[in-house]
Amino acid sequence: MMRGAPDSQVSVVRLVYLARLREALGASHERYAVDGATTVGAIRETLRTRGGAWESELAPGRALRVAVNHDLATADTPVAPGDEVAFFPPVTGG
Amino acid sequence: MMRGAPDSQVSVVRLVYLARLREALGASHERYAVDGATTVGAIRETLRTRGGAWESELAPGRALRVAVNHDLATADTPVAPGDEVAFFPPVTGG
Amino acid sequence: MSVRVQTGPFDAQAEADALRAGDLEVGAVVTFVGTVRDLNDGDAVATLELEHYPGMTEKALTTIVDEARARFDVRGVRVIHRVGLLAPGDPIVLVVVTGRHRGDAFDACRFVMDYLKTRAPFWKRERTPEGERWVEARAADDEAAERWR
Amino acid sequence: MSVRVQTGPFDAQAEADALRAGDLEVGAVVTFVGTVRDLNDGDAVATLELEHYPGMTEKALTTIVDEARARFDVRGVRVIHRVGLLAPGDPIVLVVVTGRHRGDAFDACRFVMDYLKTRAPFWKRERTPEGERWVEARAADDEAAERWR
Repeated sequence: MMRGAPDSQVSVVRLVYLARLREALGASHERYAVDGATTVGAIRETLRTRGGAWESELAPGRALRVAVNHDLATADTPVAPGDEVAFFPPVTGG
Repeated sequence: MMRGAPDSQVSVVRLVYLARLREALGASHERYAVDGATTVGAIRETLRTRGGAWESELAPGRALRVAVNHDLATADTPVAPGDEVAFFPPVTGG
Repeated sequence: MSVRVQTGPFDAQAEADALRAGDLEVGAVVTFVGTVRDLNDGDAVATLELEHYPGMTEKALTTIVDEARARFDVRGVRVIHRVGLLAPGDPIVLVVVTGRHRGDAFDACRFVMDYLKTRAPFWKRERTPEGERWVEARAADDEAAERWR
Repeated sequence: MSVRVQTGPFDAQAEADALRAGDLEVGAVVTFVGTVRDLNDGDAVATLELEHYPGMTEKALTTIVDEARARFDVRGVRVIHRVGLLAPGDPIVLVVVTGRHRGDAFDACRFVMDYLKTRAPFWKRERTPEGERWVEARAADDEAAERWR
């Protein structure tokens, strides 16, 4: 990852983890380097390779919701530098 | 009709007319003699023979609701002496 | 007392609060308030007079509430219907249903209104610029009630 | 302002009154209040903490309200959702819909709740005698939302 690199303003996205996922991963957010445009699914796959809780929590079978720039997204949704991508469990409000 | 006859307590029913029907018939209620058990439909037919507004308002094609002792009824519903039979237009509350 | 007919206004919030008071199984409170519109069939409505059939009215409403309680998994049902003279904007009818989950609470509330609209002995008389007239029953109300058969 | 997220309680009656104020075309006001039950999945619930995703929450609720207004013939829609610490009996969420007729008002209110339950970023964390736990999503909520597709 290129945290703090001179081009970080344009080549990173902000990842957000919420609720149970935040606790399981031990992180609420991070800056995440992307090589130009990518997708929600590609980011999820890369995060899984971190192993441990990342691998189990982001496994394909796990019910997970993703929002890109505050809109619900799918694995195919494109992600560009500067975007905010949030991962969270199925919602339980109301 | 046997209004006020000695046996009127057991051989009459109370007829009630409501809303638009009360206005059209010019009557809100009456005591009505019955010869033992009868039905809603039989009473309606007899009332129609009075002619005028009775004939038109109670005609078979007119939408009309009937309640016997405060329960919605049909033409086949039995009516016995002492019952209260109400005729009224389709309801429009709520 | 789950049904009431009255001339005065009702306090929807107080009725809903009373219905769910102390019942911690309640997860859903659905409230319906019907109000007098200022327009009906294209004519301005100045006032509305609601007539009913005393004696039958409360019995009919109780029957509808009992039927709703038998059909749906609900905790409480309350119905208040006003009679007498009303003006546009005035509340006419209140139905409150409490339940454990929202599905049955919504269904029961709607069921009560659909049945009330076709089975409870109330009649509206409108005063418009063209004079007074009895409100005609709407076919849509019959169809709404039929859906529950 | 048709959607709001807040920690404090709401006044359902005041919100419903404000929504229909001055709108004499309104004939139906449907109000839904969701409350904290004292039991979930068989365990006593002492307190409930509601977390949300600030920034997304109001956008998600606004999207749901806009969708309801596009789908149904309604006059006004208002949604208030609480966050933070709540106890059994406390109101969590309010949805008020005003409309000319009850059918669309009921549908829109139910639609907003069904979509909110599956698309608005809120999560409940319960404290029970067995400890704290995140509430699991219910399959019934997914099914309810699917019915509107």
